[in-house]
Amino acid sequence: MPAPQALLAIDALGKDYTATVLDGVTLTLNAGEVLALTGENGAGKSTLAKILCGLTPPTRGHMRLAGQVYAPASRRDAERHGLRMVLQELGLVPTLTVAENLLLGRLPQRAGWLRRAALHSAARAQLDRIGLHHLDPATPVARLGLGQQQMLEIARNLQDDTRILVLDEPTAMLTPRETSFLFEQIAQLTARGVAIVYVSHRLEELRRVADRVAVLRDGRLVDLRPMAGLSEDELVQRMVGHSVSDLEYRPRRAAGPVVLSAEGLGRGSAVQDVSLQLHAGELLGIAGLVGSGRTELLRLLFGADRADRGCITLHPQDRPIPPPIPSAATATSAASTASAAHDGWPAPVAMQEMAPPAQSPARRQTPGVFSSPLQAIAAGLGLVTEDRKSQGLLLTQPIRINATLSDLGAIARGGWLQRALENRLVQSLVHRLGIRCRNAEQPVGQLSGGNQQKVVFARWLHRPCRVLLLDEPTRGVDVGARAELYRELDRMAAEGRALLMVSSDLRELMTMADRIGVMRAGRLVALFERGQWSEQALLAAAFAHTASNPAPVTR
Amino acid sequence: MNDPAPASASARAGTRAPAPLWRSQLATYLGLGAVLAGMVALFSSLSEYFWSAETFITIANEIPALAVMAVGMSFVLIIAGIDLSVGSVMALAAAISAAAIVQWGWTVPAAAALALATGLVCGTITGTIAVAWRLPSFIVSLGMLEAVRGSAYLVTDSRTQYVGDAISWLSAPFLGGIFGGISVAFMLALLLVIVAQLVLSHTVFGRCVVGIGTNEEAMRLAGVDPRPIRITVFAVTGLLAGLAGLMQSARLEAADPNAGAGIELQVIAAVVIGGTSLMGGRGSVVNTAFGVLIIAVLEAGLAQVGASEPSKRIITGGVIVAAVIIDTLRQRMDAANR
Amino acid sequence: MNDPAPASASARAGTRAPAPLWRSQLATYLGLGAVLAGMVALFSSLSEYFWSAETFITIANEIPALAVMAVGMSFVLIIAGIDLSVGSVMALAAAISAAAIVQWGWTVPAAAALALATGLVCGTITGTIAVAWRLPSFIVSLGMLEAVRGSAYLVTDSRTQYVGDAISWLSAPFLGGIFGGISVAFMLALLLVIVAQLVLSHTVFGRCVVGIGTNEEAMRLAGVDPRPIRITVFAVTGLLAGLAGLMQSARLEAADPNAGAGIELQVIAAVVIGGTSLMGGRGSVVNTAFGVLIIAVLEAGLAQVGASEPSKRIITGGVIVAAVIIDTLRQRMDAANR
Amino acid sequence: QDKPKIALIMKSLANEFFRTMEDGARAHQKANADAYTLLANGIKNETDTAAQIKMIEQAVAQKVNAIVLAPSDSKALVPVLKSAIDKGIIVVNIDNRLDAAALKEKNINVPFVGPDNRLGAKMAGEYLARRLKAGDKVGIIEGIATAFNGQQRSLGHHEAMKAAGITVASVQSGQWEIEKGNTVAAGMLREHPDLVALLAGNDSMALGAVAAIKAAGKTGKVLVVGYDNIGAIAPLLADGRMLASVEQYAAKQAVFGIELAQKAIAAKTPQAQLPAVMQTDVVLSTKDSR
Ligand SMILES: Nc1ncnc2c1ncn2[C@@H]1O[C@H](COP(=O)(O)OP(=O)(O)OP(=O)(O)O)[C@@H](O)[C@H]1O
Ligand SMILES: Nc1ncnc2c1ncn2[C@@H]1O[C@H](COP(=O)(O)OP(=O)(O)OP(=O)(O)O)[C@@H](O)[C@H]1O
Ligand SMILES: [Mg+2]
Ligand SMILES: [Mg+2]
Repeated sequence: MPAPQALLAIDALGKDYTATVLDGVTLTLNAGEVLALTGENGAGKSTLAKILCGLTPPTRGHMRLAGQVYAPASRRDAERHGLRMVLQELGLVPTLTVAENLLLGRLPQRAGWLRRAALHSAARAQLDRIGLHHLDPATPVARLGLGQQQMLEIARNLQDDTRILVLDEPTAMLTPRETSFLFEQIAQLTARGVAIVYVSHRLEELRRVADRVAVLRDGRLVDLRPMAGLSEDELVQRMVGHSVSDLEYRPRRAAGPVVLSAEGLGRGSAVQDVSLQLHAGELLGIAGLVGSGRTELLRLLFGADRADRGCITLHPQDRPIPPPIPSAATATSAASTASAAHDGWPAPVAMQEMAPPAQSPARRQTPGVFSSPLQAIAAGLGLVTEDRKSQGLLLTQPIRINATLSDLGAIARGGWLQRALENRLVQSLVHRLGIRCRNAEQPVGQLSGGNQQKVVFARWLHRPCRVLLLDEPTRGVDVGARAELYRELDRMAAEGRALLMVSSDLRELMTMADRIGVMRAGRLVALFERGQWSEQALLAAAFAHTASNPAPVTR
Repeated sequence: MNDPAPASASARAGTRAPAPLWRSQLATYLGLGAVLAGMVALFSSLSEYFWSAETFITIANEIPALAVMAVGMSFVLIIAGIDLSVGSVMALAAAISAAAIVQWGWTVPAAAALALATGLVCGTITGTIAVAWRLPSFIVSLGMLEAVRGSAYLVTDSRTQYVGDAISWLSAPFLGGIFGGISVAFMLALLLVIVAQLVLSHTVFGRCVVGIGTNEEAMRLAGVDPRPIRITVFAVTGLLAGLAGLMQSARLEAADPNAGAGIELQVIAAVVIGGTSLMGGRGSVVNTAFGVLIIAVLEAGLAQVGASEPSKRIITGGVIVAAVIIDTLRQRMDAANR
Repeated sequence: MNDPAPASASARAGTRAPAPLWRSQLATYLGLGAVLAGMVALFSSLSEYFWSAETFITIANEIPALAVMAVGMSFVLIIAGIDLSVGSVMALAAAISAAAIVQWGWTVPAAAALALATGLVCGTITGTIAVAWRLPSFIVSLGMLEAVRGSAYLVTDSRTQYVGDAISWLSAPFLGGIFGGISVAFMLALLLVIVAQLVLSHTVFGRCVVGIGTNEEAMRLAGVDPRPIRITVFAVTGLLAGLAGLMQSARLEAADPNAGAGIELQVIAAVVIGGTSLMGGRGSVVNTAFGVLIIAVLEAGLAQVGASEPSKRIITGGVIVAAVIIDTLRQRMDAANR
Repeated sequence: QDKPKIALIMKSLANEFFRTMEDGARAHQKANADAYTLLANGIKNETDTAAQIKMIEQAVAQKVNAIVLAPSDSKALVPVLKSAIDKGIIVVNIDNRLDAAALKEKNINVPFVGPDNRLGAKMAGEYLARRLKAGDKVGIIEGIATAFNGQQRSLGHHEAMKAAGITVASVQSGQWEIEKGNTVAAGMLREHPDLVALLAGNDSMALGAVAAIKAAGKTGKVLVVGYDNIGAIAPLLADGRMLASVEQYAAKQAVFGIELAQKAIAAKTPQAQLPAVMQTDVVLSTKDSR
């Protein structure tokens, strides 16, 4: 069992913010092992990781590194001791280049002057390690997709002097290809004797990499045992306190009429000639590699970016969408938004005609696409954004304000906000999704990552939209809460909404989707029906270089 | 499907009830209130007549123009913009209404409406240009500062226009003086502060302003078009600057085309002292009013004490910074205790 | 699984090879260059003598002070700060050096060093207060604006100090006039612009400035302490304002304690016209120099044409906004073509 | 019985002219320390009328016996003075004369103690004209166009030039500032290469003009006159880079005003019976007069 000399020994570590978020955590970490750290959202995983790497001091307890007392004063200090961390939230500087970001804090210099050649070759080497051969080190980070940014964040911390590497949900945004690059690196590191702390909600990954697993619940270490022989069910049981069955076999949902269809949608080279149809009551999944244009596609459908070409058509529907949270919404939303949705559409119309007449005729508008999210929302669409930090949340504002953002009409009368109504609505959302917080007035920025994601989701839960676009909706969400989100999605589908979900987690797609489309290099290259797919086939479609794959099957 | 386990649900969901809203609200006024009280105490000890109803009434009647502009500026800063043109707009509105009364023989209500309309138009132009080309409002309003000032010179032929007491009812005692000599303008400014605070914290519009100031892209994706809201904020600020111009000429009985030169920094200072962030997304109109009071009391006190010009400047600079430091420290203490 | 497909890889990383760096750099100057050329052409057609070496040399000799302060301000804005005190610091530095030469009989180099030191100290104070209490630099520098101006009055007893030609070598023709009458000060400013641009884009310090302006938290987490960098930026800006003060008194042979009142807005305008964002993280010193040129040519041209004060103001306002619009449109076109 | 309290409210104390005025007043108060107490105040910049009104209101709130005022605006200050007078406070106007029509409309009498700016400027202009010949071209750099004394000085300059048959080629505002004066002067010199003289509304702008002349390489070829006779121009007058300035005895103006107020308080003269005007001296200051 564990070597006599543990690399890192943690003793009775505790952390209080206003509440206690970590208490009495005692564990050891051995050289060359991968310790998985798991637990529900807000269990304290990131907090523990941050303490290890000097980002925040513990309130109680102490640590020993190779026998020496270890109390890092800063991240810098921790890095000097060889502890590095990939943060859950991206910490890149978008205005700097890839190379500069990779070597931030230790840029090669001579008397203060940057040595660009050295910088780029060092960056090149680091990028190569993690499979980003094609990325130009001089590209500004602002131009990269989130997944690539996540890869950068990892690359940045793959250093030779590392003794312990903490990875806080590194794969939340990654697809299998990137994930396998990462795992290769992990294998190399552990072979060198580096210890890895691996935080993740993807249980199948833990099985692949971890030697031991530690489970946190409510800030306490509830379990610590070897991974070998542990079944997923047992793990979930320990994390959540009860078992969650999200792996059940599900039959294909009965697809209703077409709600929305897109024809030849495209923008630049990021998205090319995408045609798809969304049916009421079913969930269409989109798989693809990082940077394959999935996010771009959703943004085009939603009018967040303007499509260069193509056309979106909305079809009428007889069955009205009921307001999802009757307790709060019935009283109010009738006046404003709900009514629009209840009336339904008169006939299949191209977006052009759907556009409110107020649109100035002078503005050039590609026929048949949404020119702004406002239009899309008015037409009954919703989007759960991928990058919650920059596009989803008002980080400094309370949960209350964030959760009600997309349907202010529902909590206002004559332009005046009804505080009581809002509080009730928010309370019900917080309960329904199990958002772990002090109270609804807590700024979202203080929540754990998974809970932030739930707030973004909550926003679309109470709005009666017909088509919900979801971009990595379960990013960083724990199994228990994931099951709750899935339950909500099921309910939405049952209500007759059309759902379009992008996810990098193939298992999730295979569980939830009725059809799965695969994108590659901006094109929708394949479309599988439930029952026709296999993990193998999906991956093959995502990776293939040639167009010899099955042509898109559009019904 | 099945119920979430009750235990885990309660553990996850909000546990503690939030402190009553009014209490946390009140607490935010403590820091600035203390600064203000300290200043009043100091000046009262330095100058024989400072602690008198007359002094306070005088101060009260001096602040409406500044207060009204600061209300508008609060919204502008919260939406992460800035408006440097308020001083010029104020002068132009005063000048145009004076010209309307004196030269063109308009009735007073018509001239007053014209002043407000002038402000509204100026603000709308600033907002529209900034929004249409997505330019920083700093530079657009700087351009407006120059152009509008030029227009004010043009309208008045660079001469102060004597208006007389046509609109002096604005600066006359409120309700014939039942509140001492407190003027109508002061009451109007007070009303505006209250209404603006309510709009900011209790309307959809206010919520959108805060949201856009915090993260415009997130608001856009949540289905709020930021453009009309931005324009409205600038338009209203222009309107309020126009009102300030009216108040000013009611008090001076004259419209000076140089009026309000450089006042934009004072207005912004008042708002920032009140804790509104220049980066947007955070602010309170009531706190802005405190900021206005601090600036006004400081100015009045220094004048009564008869401080020399250099010491006036040095003290003013010091107090501005000190006020913000004290308020910041208090806020941090407050945040730590929550 | 291991080899990334060449086709998909190139699609992902942006298909086209990026244009050579120098070309895209040069392209960013196009918009402002066009505005500048347009202005020169216009004034040349309006005024017989505008298109002459004399005019350009005069303009060149008028801009060093503004340019030097704008260089510092570029860094301040890129780091997402603002410094309103540059005008006051310039006046104080000029006043102190004048007093040193005239009243205390110091040698010229000693007095010049004193002026620079004064600027450095003022900037350091601003930066340190802002950093220590995490206050918005807007309000700290506004406080400094007042306090430093007061000190300038104190030092000069509110009187203009006659300096004479003690330091006029700064404004004398460079190398005895081999570049026509281009002054030493201009050459110094030019050198500074080049060095500052290199520092911004080619040193670790410059990259940290950009990074802190974009995402301070990320820099902190990457192990860069933003505080000394912030303070340095303000300190250097103070130093440069001190240098501007020296240049000014060399040219005017007098130190006026009221000098540079309101110049901060002009300096910021120059920087923003040059495309630097007030929100931080983006900017270029060379573009700032274009902004300075635009402002200087405009002022000189209007003075030469003999425009009336109102029309001067209106035109100035219009040109500032138009320049930024043109530059923005050009940038967007550029971004769309990439 | 307390000593009477007199408030002296000036324009910008950052302006040398008013600093001198303040010094004169303070010296006078020191010499008569048991006769009255003095409260001297100035505004931040010369055009901040609103601030000056606040100072008057503060003075009234402090129950001063008299106010001696150098108004920043000749019309806008009248209403607030009327309310001060109604409270029994003696008001004396110095430096910049209040608008007669506005005073009449408010039906008050405010004695003016001060110089005739127009006369002073005319004197400087006439002195300059003697070195020029008819048909020569000159430029005028005015102060802030809205300021009454600025307007008066410009008028004086124009009058003198017209009388001598000299052409005024350009009139621009230098905003009372050295730097703006410099820019404007430089522009005029380029546009009118045959300019032989510049008439500045104050000495700061004259200093800027001298620097512009030097920069254009025309030292000695273009004459400059200023106004106010501030200390900094003494060397320029001495070596001929400036031809003349106008001395209007800033220190004395305040003192005369204060003395008038003192007398009125002592004799309990009602405001309405105070003399309307007390003209103070304006004297040309040249190389020889120093
Ligand atoms: N700065 C802070 N101030 C107050 N509370 C905080 C702060 N940071 C974290 N918390 C709280 O501490 C708890 C633990 O958060 P932590 O980020 O460690 O959770 P986690 O286990 O990483 O969750 P997730 O899986 O969602 O990332 C949460 O309830 C969170 O709200
Ligand atoms: N603003 C931009 N400028 C240039 N290229 C961009 C921009 N935004 C995205 N791209 C590129 O467009 C392609 C599609 O990106 P997108 O974000 O849609 O992919 P994705 O499949 O959602 O991947 P990710 O997981 O990274 O979000 C990528 O190659 C990305 O680098
Ligand atoms: Mg976490
Ligand atoms: Mg994506």
